[in-house]
Parts: sequence; C-alpha cells; structure tokens
Amino acid sequence: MSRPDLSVSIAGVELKNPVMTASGTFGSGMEYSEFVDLNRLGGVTTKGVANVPWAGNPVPRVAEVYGGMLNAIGLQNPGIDVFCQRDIPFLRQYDTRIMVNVCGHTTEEYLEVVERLAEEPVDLLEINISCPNVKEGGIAFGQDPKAVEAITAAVKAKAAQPVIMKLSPNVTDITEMARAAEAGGADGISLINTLTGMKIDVNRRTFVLANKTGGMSGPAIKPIAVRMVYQAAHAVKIPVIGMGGIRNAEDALEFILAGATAVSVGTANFFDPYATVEIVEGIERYLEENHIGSVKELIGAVS
Amino acid sequence: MSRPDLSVSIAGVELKNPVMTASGTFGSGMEYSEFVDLNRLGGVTTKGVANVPWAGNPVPRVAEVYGGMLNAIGLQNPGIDVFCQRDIPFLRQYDTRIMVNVCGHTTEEYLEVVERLAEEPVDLLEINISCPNVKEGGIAFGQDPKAVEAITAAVKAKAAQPVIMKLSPNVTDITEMARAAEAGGADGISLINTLTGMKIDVNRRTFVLANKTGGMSGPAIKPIAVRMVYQAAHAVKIPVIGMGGIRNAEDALEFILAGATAVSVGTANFFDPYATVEIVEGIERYLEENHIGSVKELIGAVS
Amino acid sequence: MKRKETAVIVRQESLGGGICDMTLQAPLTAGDAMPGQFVDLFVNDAGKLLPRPISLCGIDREAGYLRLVYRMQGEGTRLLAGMKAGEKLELLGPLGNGFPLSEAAGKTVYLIGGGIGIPPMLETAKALFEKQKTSAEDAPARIVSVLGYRDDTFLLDEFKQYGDVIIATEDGSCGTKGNVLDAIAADGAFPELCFACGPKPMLRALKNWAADRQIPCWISMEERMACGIGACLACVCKTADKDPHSQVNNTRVCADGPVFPAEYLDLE
Amino acid sequence: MKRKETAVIVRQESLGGGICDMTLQAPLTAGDAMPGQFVDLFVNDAGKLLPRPISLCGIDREAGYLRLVYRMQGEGTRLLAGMKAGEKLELLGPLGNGFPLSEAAGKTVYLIGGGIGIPPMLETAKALFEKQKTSAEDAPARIVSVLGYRDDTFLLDEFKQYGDVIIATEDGSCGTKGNVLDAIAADGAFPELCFACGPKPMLRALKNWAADRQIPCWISMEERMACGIGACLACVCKTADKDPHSQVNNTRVCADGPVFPAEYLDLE
Ligand SMILES: Cc1cc2nc3c(=O)[nH]c(=O)nc-3n(C[C@H](O)[C@H](O)[C@H](O)COP(=O)(O)OP(=O)(O)OC[C@H]3O[C@@H](n4cnc5c(N)ncnc54)[C@H](O)[C@@H]3O)c2cc1C
Ligand SMILES: Cc1cc2nc3c(=O)[nH]c(=O)nc-3n(C[C@H](O)[C@H](O)[C@H](O)COP(=O)(O)OP(=O)(O)OC[C@H]3O[C@@H](n4cnc5c(N)ncnc54)[C@H](O)[C@@H]3O)c2cc1C
Ligand SMILES: Cc1cc2nc3c(=O)[nH]c(=O)nc-3n(C[C@H](O)[C@H](O)[C@H](O)COP(=O)(O)O)c2cc1C
Ligand SMILES: Cc1cc2nc3c(=O)[nH]c(=O)nc-3n(C[C@H](O)[C@H](O)[C@H](O)COP(=O)(O)O)c2cc1C
Ligand code: FES
Ligand code: FES
Repeated sequence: MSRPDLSVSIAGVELKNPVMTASGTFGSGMEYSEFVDLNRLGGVTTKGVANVPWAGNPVPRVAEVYGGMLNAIGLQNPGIDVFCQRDIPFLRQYDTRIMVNVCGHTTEEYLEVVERLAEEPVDLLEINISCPNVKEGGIAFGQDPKAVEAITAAVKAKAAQPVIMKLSPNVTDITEMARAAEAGGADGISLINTLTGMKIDVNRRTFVLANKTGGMSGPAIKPIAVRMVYQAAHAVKIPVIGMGGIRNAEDALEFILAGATAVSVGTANFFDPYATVEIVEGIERYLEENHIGSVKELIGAVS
Repeated sequence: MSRPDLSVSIAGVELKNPVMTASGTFGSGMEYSEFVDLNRLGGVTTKGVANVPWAGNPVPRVAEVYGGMLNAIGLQNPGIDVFCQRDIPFLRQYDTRIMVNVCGHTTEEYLEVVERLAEEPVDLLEINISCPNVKEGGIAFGQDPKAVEAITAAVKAKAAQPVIMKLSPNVTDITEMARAAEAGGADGISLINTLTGMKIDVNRRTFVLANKTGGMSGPAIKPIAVRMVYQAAHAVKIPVIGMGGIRNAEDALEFILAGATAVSVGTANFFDPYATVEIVEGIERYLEENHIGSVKELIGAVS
Repeated sequence: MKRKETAVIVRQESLGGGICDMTLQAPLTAGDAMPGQFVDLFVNDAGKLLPRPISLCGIDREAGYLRLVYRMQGEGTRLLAGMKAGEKLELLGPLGNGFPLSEAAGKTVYLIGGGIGIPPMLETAKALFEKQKTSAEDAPARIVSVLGYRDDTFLLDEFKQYGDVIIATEDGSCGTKGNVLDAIAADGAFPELCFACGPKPMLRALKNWAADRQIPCWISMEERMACGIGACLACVCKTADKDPHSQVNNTRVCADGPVFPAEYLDLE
Repeated sequence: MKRKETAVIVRQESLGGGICDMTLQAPLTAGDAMPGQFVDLFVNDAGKLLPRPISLCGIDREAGYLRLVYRMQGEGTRLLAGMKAGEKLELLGPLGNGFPLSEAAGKTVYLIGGGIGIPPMLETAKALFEKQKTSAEDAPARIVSVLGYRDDTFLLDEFKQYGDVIIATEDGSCGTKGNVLDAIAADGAFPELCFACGPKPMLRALKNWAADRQIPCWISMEERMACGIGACLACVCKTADKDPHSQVNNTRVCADGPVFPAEYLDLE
C-alpha cells in the first residue's frame, strides 16, 4: 500500500499535513527547532504580533491547574518591525506554512499589522480577536458577533493572505461567532482560544496570577474545544482549524473527525517538546492501520 | 481556643457548615448515607425533580475525560409525587438542610413543582435553568438574561422557600445572568452547572455519548468555575453557592475566598464517597491553623 | 457494607489474549462479597477519575482476597495490567446484588458465560458447588457451566472442578462451533434455571430462548458507570415495565443489578 | 543540546528542614550541563503538567549524574521527595545559560547563596576550584562562598572543600547573625566579582551594594515557567533597558538567564 496522503488545504493553501502549532506556545519556531524538525510540520503559527512592541502583563504570568494551565502573558511581543526582520526570515528557511497571529487594541492596530504583512512571504493570517477592544471598554472583539463581522471585513479588505479568524470560547453560542466571521468574509476560522479561569492560593490568600484571571489551556479543556469545533464546523462552510488540549494523535483525530481541517498543538509542547512531530507520525500510523488513503476522508466524518 | 464557627447563612437559612452536595451527584442522599453521616453536611441538594417522571437520555450517559467526566443523564427523575413521598421523608430524618433542585421544560412545569413543594419541609429551592426550554426551541432558559429574569420572577411569586437560581456557565457574561437572577428576585445563585463538551471515540469513529454532547464536570473545570463565582459574587448582593470540580478543602476554600457563601461537592463523590465530610473537616482544620474564628470572615476575602 | 478500601496486589498474571488475572488483598471488601457482585477499581492516574467496574471472579473471605479477571480494553485496564504485586490501588465495593444462589435449590442450573462475562460465573459455580459439597438445603441438583469463547479458552479447568462444562467457540477450535445456545442444543439437555453474563446479543438470544422454554433466567448486565452505587443514574438499562425506584422504564445496573430476572429487562 | 531525557533516581535523602538531596542518572543532560544551569522536572501526575525548574547542585559528567537539592514547596516537590532510588522521572535540560566562570579569571570571586539559592553555588564553587587545581588560565585567584541560612545549615562542609566560607544565619545560630551582606561586612574583605543566587530582596540589596562599590555582579533569577526554553514568555523579569529579543524592558529568565549581569535587571 502506498503511504497515506496527509495533506490538507486551508483556503487554497496546501499544508503537507494537518498539524500546526498554536499561537503563543511555540514562539516563532526558533526555540522548538532544537527539538523537532520544523520541515515536518504542516505549519507554524507564530506568537501574536502587534503594530508596536507590547510589554505584556506583570508576573506571575502562568499558573498550573489540574490537567492544564492558566496564562496571562498579556500578548507581549516585539512588534511587527522586528518580527518581519527576524522571525519571518528564520521560518522561511523551512518548508512549512507560516501563519502569523495578529493582535491589536483597535481595528486600526490590526490593520497596520495586516498591511505590513501583505508584502511578506507568509501563508496565512490568524486574527486573534480575544484581545481587549480598548474602544469598546476592554471587552474582547471576539465576544460580540457584530464586532467579529466588522473586524473580519476590515481585515479582509486589506489582507493579501487568506484570513483565519481565531474565535474565543468564552461565548454563549460559538456558531453565532463562526457565522459572523464567515459573513465578514473570513477564509477560515480557528478555535478555541483559552477559556478564562482563575486560581487562588488559599495559603497566601491571593490570586496566583498578577492579572487575577488567565486563559486556561491544556488537556483539561479538550472536550469543550471538540464540542465547539463540531458546532462551528456544522455552522459554516469555511474550513476550521481545531485546537485545545491536543497532546497526541488520538486527540488530533478527534478534532478532525469533529470537522477540523487542520489542528494546532499548544500547551502540549511545554510538557512534550516533541509532541507536534509525534502527532504527525501518529496520524499517519492511524491512516495506515485503518486503510484510509487520505486524512481528508476523516474531516467531519463523525456527525 | 474555642472551635471555629463553620456556620453560614443563605437567604436566612442557617447551614451548620458551608459544604453541600451538588445536584445530580448525590441522589437524595440515600446511597451516600452508607459512606458519610448526612448530619455532618451543611446541606444536601437533591437530583433535579420535575412535575412528572422523566426517562432521561439513552446510554451511554457518561464518558470519562481528562480530569473529569461528561454526563448526559437527561434529568431522569421519578417526578415530584414519588419524590415527596420517598425522598423528602428520608432526608428529614437528618439534621441537615434540604435544597431541592427543580427542572422543567416550560415555566409551567417549574411552577407545578415549586407549588407542590410549598407545603413540604424543605429549606431551599434550587432552580436548574440549564434545562432545554421547549417553548423557545430547546435553548436553555439559563442562556438568555431575559428568560433568567422572567423565570426567576415567576418562581419567586409561587415559592414558599428561598429561591436559588442555578446558572449555566455556557454564557458569554456570567455577571449578566447573575444580575438577571437578582433582578428577578432570587434569594441566591448557585454556579456553575456543567460546561457543554463532547468526546469522540476515534477507533469506533462515533460519539462516546448517545446524546453526542454532555455536561463536563470534575477537577478540570474548577478554574473556570472559580472565575465565574468571583465575577458573579462581585456583580450581585445575594449570596452565591459555588461549585465545579471541588475535591478537597483547599478547593472549597478557593471558592469561598472568591466570594461563595457555601459550596457544593459533585463529581468528587464518585471517586471519593467520603469527600464531603473530609472537606468539612479540612475547612475546620484550616480555620484552626490560621486562627480564624469564623468561616464567614473568608467569604470573598480575596479580591 | 460498601466501602472504599486500599487493596494490595498479591498476584497478577496474563491468561493470554489480552486477559489478566489479578488477585488483590482487600479483606473488608472480600469479607462482604458475594458471587455476581463487582468492585470499582480506581487507576492511579489523575487524568482518569472514573472507576473501572470489574466482576468478582473469585472471593476468598478467609485470606481476604479478591480475584479479578479482566480484559485489557482501554487505557485504564492497560494501566492496571502493568501493575505488579505489592503495588496498591483503591477500590470501592462490594457493589451490586449478585446472583440469587438459593433460586437454584434442587434444580439443574446452567451458568452461562460469554467472553469476558465468563469470570463472574466461576465464583458463582464455586459457591453453588460448596452448597452441594456441604449438602446445604438450597444446594442445586446439578451445576453445568456453559462457556462461550471466541477462540482460546481461559479458566476452563477451574470450571471443571465445580460441575459439568459445555463449551462453544466461535472458531470451532474447542467444543461446539458457534455460540452458547448452539452448544446447549448440541448437548441436548436442558436447564431448570439459568444464570448468565456476557455480551448483550448473547443475553438477548438467551432471554428469548429461555422465555420460549419457560426457564427462569437471571442475567448480569454491563453499562458505563460513574458513582457505582445508584446515585447518579448513569448506568441504567431499559426495563419492560416501570421500575419502582425510577418510576420510568429504566433501572440502575449498579444498584438494582447487575443481575436481573431476564423478563424484567427490555433488551431489544 | 537541550533534550527530554528519562532519568533514574540514584539516591534521594533528606538534608533536614524540608530540603531534599536527589541524585539522578541522566547522562545526556549531565554531559552538556554547566554550573548555574537548571533542569525542568516533570512529576508523574497527570494533573500536574508544568515542569518544576531546579538548579544543578552537582554535575558528574563521567558518571552521568546530576545532583539536585530542593525544598519541598508545594505538591509537586512533595511528590518528588516521595520518590525512591530506581524510580524514573522525565526531565528537560540542560536549560539556561549558567554562570560565566571565565569572568573570574585572576580575581577574588564571592559565590553568594541565600536559602534555597545555595545549591547552584556548590557546583559553581566546585567548577572554579577545579580551574585552580588544574591551574587553568582562567582560574580565579580566590574563591569565597558566602552562605546565608535561616537557621540550620546545609551543604556547608562541601563548600569548605572548594575555598573559604563565610556564613550568615538569620537567628545567629552559626556565623554572623543577619544576612549575607552583614556577614561580608563582618569579615571585612571585599570581592572583585560576585556570582549570586537567592531570594529577590537579597539580590536587590546585593545589586545596590555591588554597584556602590563598582564590583561586577552576576545574579541568578527565578520566575514561574511553562516552556522553559524561551518560547512562551511566561518567565520574564524586568530589565533596566530594552531587551534585544523582546524589544521591551523584559527578558526571559529561562532562555536569556537565569544568570544576568546585575545592572541589566530592574529589581525594584
Ligand atoms: C458490572 C460490570 C462488571 C464488569 N466486569 C468485568 C470483568 O469482570 N472483566 C472485564 O474485563 N471487564 C468487566 N467489565 C467491563 C470493564 O468495566 C471495562 O472493560 C473497563 O471499565 C474498561 O476500562 P478502560 O479504562 O480499559 O477503557 P476506557 O475505554 O479507556 O474507559 C473509559 C471509561 O469507560 C468505562 N468503560 C469502558 N468500557 C466499559 C464497559 N464495557 N463497561 C463499563 N464501563 C466501561 C470505563 O470504566 C471508564 O470509565 C465490567 C463492567 C461492568 C459494568
Ligand atoms: C531557574 C530556577 C531554578 C530553581 N532552582 C531551585 C533549586 O535548586 N531548588 C529549589 O528548591 N527550588 C528551585 N527553584 C524553585 C522551584 O522551581 C519551585 O520551588 C518548585 O517549582 C515548586 O514546585 P511545587 O510543585 O512544589 O509547588 P507548587 O506551588 O505546587 O507548583 C505549582 C507551579 O508553580 C511553579 N512554582 C512554584 N514555586 C515556584 C518558584 N519559586 N519558582 C518557579 N516556579 C515555581 C511550579 O513549577 C509549578 O509549575 C528554582 C526555580 C527556578 C525558576
Ligand atoms: C502561554 C500561551 C500563550 C498564548 N498566546 C496566544 C497568542 O498570542 N495569540 C493567540 O491567538 N492565542 C494564544 N494562546 C492560545 C493558544 O494558541 C491556544 O488557542 C490555546 O492555548 C488552546 O490550545 P492548547 O490547549 O493546545 O494550548 C496562547 C496560549 C498559551 C498557553
Ligand atoms: C451525573 C451528574 C448529574 C447532574 N445532574 C444535575 C441536575 O439534575 N441538576 C443540576 O442542576 N445539576 C446537575 N449536575 C451538575 C452538578 O450539580 C454540578 O453543577 C456540576 O457537576 C459541577 O460540579 P462538580 O464538578 O463538582 O461535579 C449534574 C452533574 C453530574 C456530574
Ligand atoms: S453508576 Fe451511578 S447510578 Fe449506577
Ligand atoms: S518559561 Fe517559556 S519563555 Fe521562559
């Protein structure tokens, strides 16, 4: 039997396999390139980048929780200029797709980054709409369908690359947000971002995180992520990139069967820096053992 | 030093300690009375009861997930008549508070149960508004602030006991729901109910639960629950009963410090049937070790 | 009395075909246990919090031992299989009702096990045989174990100590080729009472077969569980009529079963 | 090279006061490790997924051993403390930059450790002492270890093998009563270079003290971590000026540190 076909296509961009990295957990790939061959990955999603450097939140920025973690990095990033000079050339050395995660406090800030990236050799844009919308009093863009549609349309009007809208799970109805992104012209959606959580140190009687709340990620959130990916994939026609707690090939396949075209691996990198490539290999093995010619046959196969 | 005071008061009802059981995880106490002395508990919350018997969902009704479980029991219950004949007299043998969890598909169904309970020796009513609202196409009452306020007001108009509204965590803004319950006249709120999740069996390529989705509970959801309890407690003046993943005294104290007046222990009973009483003892020990005279001093002490 | 007990593994070996044979020291649970009951095992993995229900294949009240024979099914049972003598694990038990042994008084009783439903029939056979040996008032007249395997047999020699044995294998490698009913037919004789445990299709066929012949039949059910003691309503199976506890056509396998009169259940 | 390695516990003992001394066989990591670096330990608990960063107190490249001296702080380190020789655990390492030993060439170097910041100074002392013993070009002129304890001392005799030792205890039970700066003042001499690890207030005081005297000073920082390799930006500490990697006044302890020139940091 010939080797199974692992390739998938997101908005016309072909990925050699469906395994990407989740924004903010993999830097721009440099640090993990000591552990895994980036050429083996379907794509690398970079840490969120803004128009100017952001200093992020005070420490402690992370806390351990049962089966996962909270983070409140606060989107620290070096700004788009240094990013274009340093991170894109580094990643372009590898044969993998580059998805740049974009953040901003206002629509204008997002657009500045998107316009700057138009000339750059990147493959996909992922728009993180979980950032606090300073004009709307700090509520995230991603929690209001009108704001989702508006920012999607604004970004699409300027973007040279396909636009993936990254949805927040902290909403009543994820399908509403997915449809709003689609209505705004998104080429795809990715989900889930982190769930807002809190940890209190009962002995010191304080919050563990300086920011009080943080975003929860890791294996503990997977069932919620799978449910939302399933619901979103059934609500829209554009492709879905699924993530949230993936740590092995079985987890990745769960998302694909639920309707994801590709998946991203986040927190698992922190406890298994080889996770991404092991997942690629595990998916290949699953296809072989089950005599499935292409991973595309599995996308949304459970419904 | 005299023994610390563990008592708390919810809407004028004094609990000997802040530890209750979570609805649906403890039956009506009968089964767990083989393991723990129900007299030791602040209160027992019963499984949701409707105006007539409900058959619930097909099996499998539960699935294990990392650090927790999914359930789709479907609110199977024997109906209010048998409940009043069998379960209330059983519980009344014990010196503990009885909170009856009430469910229904329509406002009328809820009211039928609430009216029936007016004559019964129960201490508190907990209104589970995560039930599908059949008149509104199956969306839960608890996901729409107008519906929350309306059903709270309707129940309050008929209820003989204090009314605790049990909020769903599957919402964008828990404070909106908490305020809606308060506006409707609720005497307290309890949260969180389960988070909607999904599990797919990648080998059999099917959903694990017959119902496809289920409610996630257990230690994995605790950070989200603590965050929501904190937010809700700061949004309203009525007392909050906190729950979600509590398995030991530290967890319970985290909720209390975040603003809960009392806590409920759910899934932990399944892997540690002695958990409730151990938590009571642990809270007492904590108060002693920290020279705190009353657990009331800790309510909302971290902010 | 049900309780949570910390058990120590006394022995663990493989019976082949992914089936493990584990003996636990759990004196309190063993002291109260009856054939047809089960225990909930907790695996030492903070990611896996729900219990694994496993039937009692052997009860040694004097030594305080429980014997469990289980198949490596998923991650939990694989973790259990990797544990060694001396290691500890927590269990909850004894759970469920067990087989109503006295129903067999004076009768020819068939103990019918299919696949991983075979292990609980062994302690049942042994307990009934003890009654014969001690000439108990409620001893059965005859004990016949009817064992259905896919291919390789296990526990077979032990069953032979406690009465007659009829064997079926799917591949025909031993006994009658086919299922337990095929083997009973080939044998030609009939029971006056059946106790059975096995996969649902087998139980369904057996129920209909026994009903046609008006043979009283008790079957042991399996369902996904959480609490294991009747509180959560996870583990229900359908009943033919309204169940007194639930007030609907549903009964709790863990608390009202796992053993039910076949006619009580709706197995379709 | 950094890697994940499965380590075997060779020895584990208590040093009293809740402090444990563990030796691991981890030949690949030991082979590449330098004093002042650390490893990330993973505890065998599916509920606890983040690494525990622990500094190297000893490196034996030939035997392939790493020695870690750590305090039981929370649940993770308590689980580690309960592990026995022969048990396995995963680690990631070696991580971070380590102390710039060659800076000490020809100088009187003070190795200043406070509390649980003492262990990494031991391997640093040993490595510098080896340079003296082998008359390496970059050997220091004199090695003085300045150790600040709350009350009971630990590792003290081992430090004495590698040079002079000055002691401070908070309760005055040994050496100078007070902190490490009190002890240095009492001793009367001055360093030409400091390497230090300890609680932030100690490091802040030391930084100011050294700056006043224009003594070059390198300090090892601590912060909550996730990735341990510079990818997640969890573990930053504030810098006096803009950091070239981050483009803001923040630097990554795990990847750019944990050892920094004192003047590079903003410790206020
Ligand atoms: C009353 C009763 C008695 C049983 N007796 C035996 C026995 O003697 N020998 C034996 O090999 N097996 C027995 N089983 C089945 C056994 O419980 C499952 O094979 C086992 O739980 C699988 O666990 P796992 O972690 O390997 O599988 P996973 O699929 O990883 O388990 C995930 C979850 O599903 C549950 N689960 C999975 N399969 C089953 C199942 N078939 N029945 C109930 N829960 C399941 C697990 O308990 C766990 O909570 C019995 C089941 C019941 C209900
Ligand atoms: C570079 C570096 C070197 C260290 N070297 C040593 C050493 O040699 N000996 C020693 O005893 N301790 C050392 N520490 C501190 C040690 O990492 C913590 O005490 C330990 O992680 C606590 O884990 P726990 O599970 O017991 O505590 P918990 O509070 O249960 O841990 C929860 C989470 O917080 C993290 N955490 C808690 N305290 C700290 C802390 N002080 N620093 C960083 N993370 C923390 C844990 O790693 C874990 O992710 C070092 C820390 C760093 C950053
Ligand atoms: C430390 C950390 C930093 C993150 N930073 C970003 C970010 O900059 N932009 C973004 O869209 N998502 C960010 N995320 C969210 C992840 O990309 C991902 O959506 C989430 O963690 C769920 O996946 P996981 O459970 O596999 O980690 C971050 C997550 C973590 C843990
Ligand atoms: C098996 C099961 C059944 C439940 N049934 C009900 C119910 O009938 N009514 C209700 O309001 N909540 C019900 N819940 C939700 C719990 O009361 C509780 O809100 C939730 O499980 C979170 O707490 P935990 O993590 O401690 O279990 C149920 C939960 C479980 C696990
Ligand atoms: S498992 Fe809870 S009722 Fe049976
Ligand atoms: S721990 Fe991730 S950057 Fe340091």
